[in-house]
Amino acid sequence: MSALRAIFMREARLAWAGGGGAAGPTAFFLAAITLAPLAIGPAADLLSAVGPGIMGFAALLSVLQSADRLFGDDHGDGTAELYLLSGVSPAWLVLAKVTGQALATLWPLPVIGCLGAMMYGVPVQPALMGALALLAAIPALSLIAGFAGALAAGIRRSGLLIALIATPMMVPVLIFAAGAGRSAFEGDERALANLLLTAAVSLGTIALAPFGIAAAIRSRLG
Amino acid sequence: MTMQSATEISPDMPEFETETLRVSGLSLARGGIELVRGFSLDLAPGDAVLMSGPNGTGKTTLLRALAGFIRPDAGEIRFGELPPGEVAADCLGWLGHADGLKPNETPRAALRFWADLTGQSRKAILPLMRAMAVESLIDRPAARLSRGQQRRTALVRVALANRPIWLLDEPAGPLDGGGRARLASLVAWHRARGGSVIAATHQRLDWPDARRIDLGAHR
Amino acid sequence: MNAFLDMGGYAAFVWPTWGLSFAALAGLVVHAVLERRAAQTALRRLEEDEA
Amino acid sequence: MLSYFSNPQRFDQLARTLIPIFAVLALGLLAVGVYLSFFASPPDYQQGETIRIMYVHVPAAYMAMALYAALAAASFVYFVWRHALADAAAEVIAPIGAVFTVLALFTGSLWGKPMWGAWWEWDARMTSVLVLLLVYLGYMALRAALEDAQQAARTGAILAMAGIINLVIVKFSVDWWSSLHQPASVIRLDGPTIHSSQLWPLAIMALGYSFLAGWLILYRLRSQALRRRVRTLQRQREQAARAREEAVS
Repeated sequence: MSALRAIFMREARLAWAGGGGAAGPTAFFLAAITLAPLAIGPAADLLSAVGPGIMGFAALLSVLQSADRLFGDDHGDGTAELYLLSGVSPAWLVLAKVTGQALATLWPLPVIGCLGAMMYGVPVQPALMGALALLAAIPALSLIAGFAGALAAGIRRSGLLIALIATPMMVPVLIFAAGAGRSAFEGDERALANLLLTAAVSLGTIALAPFGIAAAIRSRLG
Repeated sequence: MTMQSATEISPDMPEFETETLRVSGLSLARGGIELVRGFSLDLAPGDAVLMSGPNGTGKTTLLRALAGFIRPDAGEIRFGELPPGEVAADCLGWLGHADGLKPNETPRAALRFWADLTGQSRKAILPLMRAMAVESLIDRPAARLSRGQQRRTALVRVALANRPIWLLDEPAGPLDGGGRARLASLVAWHRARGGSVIAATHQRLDWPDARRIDLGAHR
Repeated sequence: MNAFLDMGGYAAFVWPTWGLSFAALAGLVVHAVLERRAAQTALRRLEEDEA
Repeated sequence: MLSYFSNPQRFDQLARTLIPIFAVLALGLLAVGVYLSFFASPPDYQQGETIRIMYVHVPAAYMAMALYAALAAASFVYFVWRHALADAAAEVIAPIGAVFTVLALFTGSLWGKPMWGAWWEWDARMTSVLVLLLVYLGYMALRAALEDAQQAARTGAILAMAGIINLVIVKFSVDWWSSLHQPASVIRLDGPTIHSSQLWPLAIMALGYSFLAGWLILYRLRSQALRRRVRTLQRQREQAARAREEAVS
């Protein structure tokens, strides 16, 4: 157990300090929130209608933006080999690593998601529901990004490839997470259902993705 | 550079129980090209093997097969009676081409992490760093270490993991004369404790009574 | 005959769909044949160099 | 059965016999299908003549999904039993499946315009086919980006298997997403409302597409075996040249 804690602490520390920590995803999320209205137009009712959706969509992209650093660096600098030879079960090792990195870099997303929604004219209650859904979506988002990152580790300019691989897998969590905020805004009774489905997808991803990521790392070292 | 006697390096690490590596009839191909055919080797505790041969003859591939990263096309690898898959973690010390150091992490933090991860005590870190003469760099981020200093830190990590069988891929690559001497004494200390080592190398490393294998002849 | 061609006023949709479909199928077949021929010539050229 | 196909000669013989059979069956079925689609089936009481678009759209969509299932199955066989033929099949199937997916999207759009009035309708089925196209492209892009053949095979297999799990969840989530405002689609395609005279052309065309896909797969598998031999010969030549150059230096 202490080995997993060692990995979790190391990855969180490295992600927090090096590579800009939370700055990368935060900056990307803010940029997306700023640009969307310039493209969509200032009409208040339109913006508030698309607000929750934009939050979910922008959060997804900011997780994708930092995906190649998750496992790409480890592949290159020899850490992945050493992790596989450390005797810790690869699936648990990967879960500890992704959890550490996600906490260190993605914690601002729900906060910005809530504030951003309010900036788009979404009332407080739906904005909070949207933020809660984002929080529930983070495990799925980061593990899927990790899976795509592990598959494409070490490939030059793998950003585009990771986005292409991860996009289909992000469809369910995006539908449910953005749906929670949108349903809350439109007042129909599906908001809670969407939130629970988001959490369900995240739990399923936590159960499955680590094995996929471990297999991907092993195959890329073969 | 006086050759440090093996006993000078004295982190209190117990002897290894005997762990023999048996490789029989190994053949490896990469992309349709056969690199190694019918390769056999027995590595008893205390042994050292130096693999040489022009690059591209499969030295690295062979080491990666022994570590369990690559499945051989034929032949068997046994640590005692177990295949690399199950047992590699408990008895393999691995040094690949890359040193496994994070640029913004200091040797102190890195080596403490590796000690915790492999369940070893942190007390052995300083004596081993002294053995490789890099103890003064313990708080300098790895990005600001030279290639040779990074390699020495990686060798400290290998020793720290306290595993009986070392697989070293070009261990002396970026090392200078002093570094090679310290590597030799580290290996001698390891072998004195009942450990064994296989190294792939271009350079002439004069480790006492090490078996030399030219992989070029094995095709 | 032209009643048939007119397709009940939907000629502009039915014929392009079928045209597209058979173009795609034919395209797949032609590509497969060309691909095979290219592989054969490459192999033959290599074996000639070998000899 | 698996080890039966593991040696290439036996597979090559089988492929050589099956290829002409599949070709004849595909052409025959497609010819019968065209005849049934245009001359032997009535216009639909609601859609009129546009029902004839369905006879090529549904088989294309069906092939797109069936080929991905085959791709995932081949990847599973490769991943578990390391069966070189399964990996070759997966690599060969992917582009064929992608073409059928694009075809399904275009024919779906050409069908949607007269029926729903829009070139693209974000309904559950069409959206799922669009996501399937992305899955195909992701698989092909990953394999293309990895030079080492063995890594490309194993990594591709992992992605393909993850893809099949994902597509099941995508199907559910897209249905959930589209069921909010979308009234149940006017035409129940696979429901009982299809008149038996319309079922025949659909079934025959689908069968014709399947045998054509089978032909394509077997045919391309044989040329891929040639391509892999070419690559091996080239590598061996390079290695021999390197060894000679070393001997000299």
